[in-house]
Amino acid sequence: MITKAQILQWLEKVAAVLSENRQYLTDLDSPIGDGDHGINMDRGFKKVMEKLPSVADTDIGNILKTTGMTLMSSVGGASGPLYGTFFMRSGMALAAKEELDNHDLVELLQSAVEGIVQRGRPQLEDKTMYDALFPAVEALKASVENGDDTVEAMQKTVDAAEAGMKATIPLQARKGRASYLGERSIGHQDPGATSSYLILNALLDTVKGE
Amino acid sequence: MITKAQILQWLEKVAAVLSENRQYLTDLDSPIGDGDHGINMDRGFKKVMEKLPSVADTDIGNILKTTGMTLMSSVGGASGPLYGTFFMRSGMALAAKEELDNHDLVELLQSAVEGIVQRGRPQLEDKTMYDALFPAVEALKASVENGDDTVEAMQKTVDAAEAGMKATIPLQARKGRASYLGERSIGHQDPGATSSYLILNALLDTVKGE
Amino acid sequence: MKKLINAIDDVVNEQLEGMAVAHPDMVKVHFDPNFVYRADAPVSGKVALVSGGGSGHEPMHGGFVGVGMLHAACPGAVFTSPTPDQMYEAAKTVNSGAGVLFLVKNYTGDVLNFETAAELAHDDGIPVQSILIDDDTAVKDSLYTAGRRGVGTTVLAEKITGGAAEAGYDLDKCADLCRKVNMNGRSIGIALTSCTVPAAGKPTFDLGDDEFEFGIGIHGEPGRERFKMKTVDEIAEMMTLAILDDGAYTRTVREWDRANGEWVEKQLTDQPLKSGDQVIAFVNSMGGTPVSELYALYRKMAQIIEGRGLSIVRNLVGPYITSLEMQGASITLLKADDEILRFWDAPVVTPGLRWGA
Amino acid sequence: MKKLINAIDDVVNEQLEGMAVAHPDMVKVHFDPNFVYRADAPVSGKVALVSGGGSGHEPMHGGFVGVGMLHAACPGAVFTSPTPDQMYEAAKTVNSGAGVLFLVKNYTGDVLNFETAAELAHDDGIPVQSILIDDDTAVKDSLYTAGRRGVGTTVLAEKITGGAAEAGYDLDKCADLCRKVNMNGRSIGIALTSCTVPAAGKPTFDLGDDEFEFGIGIHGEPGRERFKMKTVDEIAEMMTLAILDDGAYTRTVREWDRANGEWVEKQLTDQPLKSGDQVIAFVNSMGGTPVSELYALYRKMAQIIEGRGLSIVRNLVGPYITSLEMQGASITLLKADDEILRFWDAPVVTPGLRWGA
Ligand SMILES: Nc1ncnc2c1ncn2[C@@H]1O[C@H](COP(=O)(O)OP(=O)(O)O)[C@@H](O)[C@H]1O
Ligand SMILES: Nc1ncnc2c1ncn2[C@@H]1O[C@H](COP(=O)(O)OP(=O)(O)O)[C@@H](O)[C@H]1O
Ligand SMILES: [Mg+2]
Ligand SMILES: [Mg+2]
Ligand SMILES: [Mg+2]
Ligand SMILES: [Mg+2]
Repeated sequence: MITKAQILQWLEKVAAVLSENRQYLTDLDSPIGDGDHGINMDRGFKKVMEKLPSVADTDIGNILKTTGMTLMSSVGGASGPLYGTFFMRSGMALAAKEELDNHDLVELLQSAVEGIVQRGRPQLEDKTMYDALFPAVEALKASVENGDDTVEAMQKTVDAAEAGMKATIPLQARKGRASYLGERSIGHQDPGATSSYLILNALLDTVKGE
Repeated sequence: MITKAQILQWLEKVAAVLSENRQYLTDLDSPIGDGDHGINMDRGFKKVMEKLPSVADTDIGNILKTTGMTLMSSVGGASGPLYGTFFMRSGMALAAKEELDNHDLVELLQSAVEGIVQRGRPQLEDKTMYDALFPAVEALKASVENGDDTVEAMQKTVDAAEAGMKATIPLQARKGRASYLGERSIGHQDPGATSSYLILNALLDTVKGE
Repeated sequence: MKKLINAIDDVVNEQLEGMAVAHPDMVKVHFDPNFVYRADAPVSGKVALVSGGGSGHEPMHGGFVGVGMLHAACPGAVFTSPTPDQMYEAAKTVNSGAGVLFLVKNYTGDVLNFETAAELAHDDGIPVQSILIDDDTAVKDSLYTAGRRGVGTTVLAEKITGGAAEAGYDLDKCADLCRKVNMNGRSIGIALTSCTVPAAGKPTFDLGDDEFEFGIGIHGEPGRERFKMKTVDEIAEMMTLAILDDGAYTRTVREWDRANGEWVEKQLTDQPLKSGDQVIAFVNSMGGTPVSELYALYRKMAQIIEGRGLSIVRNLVGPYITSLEMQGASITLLKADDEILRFWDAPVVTPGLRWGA
Repeated sequence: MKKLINAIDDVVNEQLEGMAVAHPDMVKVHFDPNFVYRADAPVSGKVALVSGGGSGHEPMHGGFVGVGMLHAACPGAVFTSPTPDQMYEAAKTVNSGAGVLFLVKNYTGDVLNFETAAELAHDDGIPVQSILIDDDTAVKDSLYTAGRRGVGTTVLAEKITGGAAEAGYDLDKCADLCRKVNMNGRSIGIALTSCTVPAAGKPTFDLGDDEFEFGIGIHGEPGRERFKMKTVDEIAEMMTLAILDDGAYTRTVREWDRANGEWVEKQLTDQPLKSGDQVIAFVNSMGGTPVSELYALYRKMAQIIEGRGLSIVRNLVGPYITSLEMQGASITLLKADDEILRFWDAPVVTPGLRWGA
């Protein structure tokens, strides 16, 4: 079970983690992008933190949807609409929910990632956030079907995301700014895949009660 | 007596002297001007050298007038019309002459300098070429009235010009680009006064047969 | 970094304020969300043209808002794409009922944000279409990249499509014309210096005193290749041939299906320029290169083009799509037909481009 | 030095060639002596406006040749005044019989060469007059200097007087209007960077990364004073107040007496700007500063001007009178009356300035 309070904690953790990693994400974006991913994400989640109080006592669906709409209008760049869609879609999928069981959790992540696919049309190994998110969803589904509890399920999800993130290093980018660098994009970890990992890891910490 | 051949020699000497002193005049123009006086004068007299052969066997008046017109259309800047007028006026004053006696010589320099006054309206101590040329004319007139021969007369003329040139050093410029520097123009020798001295000195060398 | 700016966070807003007070007869500026729009918007019966992108390319896009060109422009932060709420609010403001055409430069960020805005506008019952500009021949393939970037052709497409909208073209005809202009336009850019994004405070790349970058975009990204400095004649030849010798280019773009409210993919292929073609030649400064140098570039470019049997029937020379204060230039050649020329020649009254009225 | 040029000796001629091929509908270029002239010159019955000066200020002057502005422009070498034969030949080419007005920026070299040309034209039976532009408030007195330099007001005077000539003003009325515009116009300039004259190969002055020059001319000459870098608001205030607080200015100029064929001296005094005045505000880039930064400057300048009770009734923002690639800006404020506004608003069709047609 994931409570609404935990969802709010998660989003606060994400905001904290992204501002801690603002420089790190920006540095990852510099050699293969335009060096603003950390700035974009930090700006977006700071806005989310301003917005949340006003919707804190509505349902989980609305909280996530509001998060998505806020990111959408404050992040900009490629990641803005992508993460905006991520949270808006998960919110729509969980309309009126006050708490989430493991199948709701699958719903959350699956519809979120489907949204990213529709928006950005990434394919596996394009060297994008999708390379971290796709294996994460698969792992979550398997784990839940397997009857694991929430912490176990999220642990496997995050492990898969982290592996996917690291796997972007040897890839040549075929989407986003990095793709213009051709072979010069090889050898760098994708910033978006990294922020995706951090976001999921923050949820793991939350359910672990850390 | 100054022969037409000597007038031609003079102009050739001037061309030679100005190209030797191209950098020197430009360096003088840098701190208090725009660092192009040597370039301007050298460019102008090179053109004169190209033009002269075509008029070499016309009269002295026409040779000087042609020199002036050539400088006028090739030097540019402030000194172009000034030296252009210098030679055009002297040429007009000596129309049809095949040789010059000392009174013709006074005519030459006096009308040349009158031309410069009309064109540039310099006053004494404005820190311009006029500060070298005015005392030179006065010295020439006195010496000729005094019955000196051409070499003596030109020697006194050049001495006066040199003194006038040196006297520009402590002056604050009130004409030309240098004037915008106000007091910062003090302590520098005026490039135009310097080129005027060089031009007269070349005539002295000529009459001395050097 | 030395610039005529105040606090870094205020740069874009203050520049927009300045433009608003300088040209109240032509444009108005809406803040939060930010967009520049025609002082007389909405223009009844006319399709509204909306573009936008990161700031730092001035006069594009805000400077092209006015009669005969854009109805609204949405500026993001410097070199960062704007957000969907900007385009959505702009669309609502300028839509007269005849619909809104989004003119989008092909950068992932711009594309995704404009697509989201198009969906929001559609849900609001606004007839909307979106056309992509992807004309940068410095990007070779579209299969393994995000595709050719949108550069110089954007300015020409905004002018020509804007003229058609003014003339009463409906939404689909505006979209068709805009698509044609993009298919007919090809560009290449070079940089003699980098540029400094205010928020970064230092140049986005380093370039030696004796080097230049060939095949740059418009965001201070390094180019395709770096060379020792050459004469303008040599550079003009490299640039002009990069366009003239560029082959057919195929890519898949997404356009909006209003009937079914979904994106449909279209495969588009445009053909190389060839002898006999009439072109509009656009020689652009990246911001810091004075127009005098552009004329030296134009001189040699024109010789090469005419030598290849093409003819320049119109031209534009100056700083129109820039990268802040970068020194450099770009060349865009647009194959022109009667329809394109008719709307190129049509009156335009904007802060950045004006003729015919 | 990195520029889009070939051999240094060819820079000006090749740029002129480029402009000629780019704008054959507007201008023609004559070489040796060099001058740019209206494609349709001479324009029968109309007074011909001729200006000129050193190159490096593009689009001024050659870019302002065309309908409603200059009839001819005589470019010298970079930052070096042109020679009398250029103005003389240009005058002969564009004179329709209605006479020729020389518009001369106040630099000794320009003045002396134009004066000589005026005499040559007069001897040829061409009705000629010559008006001096001396509007640079950075130069304080005229008694101990060559007087205020001609800067930004030149562009406005060429536009306004050109409009009057197009409208059929005779030579004396054109001269009177041009003189009035000069008397009503005041300017101040700043530099963030120096500029490099091709022949020199290195910047004409050195400026620290944290400094700017205040009170510069347009030839890369150092300014009146050097300051640590400030915000655009502070710089806008320094510049605007330098103009608004500038007192009455008296100087003696020479104009041509056609009846007696001689120069006559005139003492002219112009009055400070004051509350209630209507002004044309011209915010100019020195070449390397992008228009986006000019709008930030415009924003604060406008606040100060309105705060002083003056009103901006027209404006011009962009790179129009430049110093090669120098980063910096100038502000010109021109007190406007109905006559001035009428000809400011009149159509102009030149490579560098265009509206109304
Ligand atoms: N088409 C796409 N689909 C999915 N993710 C993408 C796509 N394009 C880019 N991304 C992700 O966006 C990240 C870059 O985000 P960001 O730097 O904020 O935007 P921008 O590239 O516009 O500056 C990349 O690291 C990549 O993970
Ligand atoms: N009004 C004037 N009358 C006489 N001589 C002048 C005047 N103005 C400038 N000069 C002379 O011209 C010289 C500068 O010539 P030059 O450097 O060739 O022209 P510019 O100043 O246009 O670059 C000065 O050193 C001075 O002697
Ligand atoms: Mg980025
Ligand atoms: Mg000089
Ligand atoms: Mg000079
Ligand atoms: Mg970005």
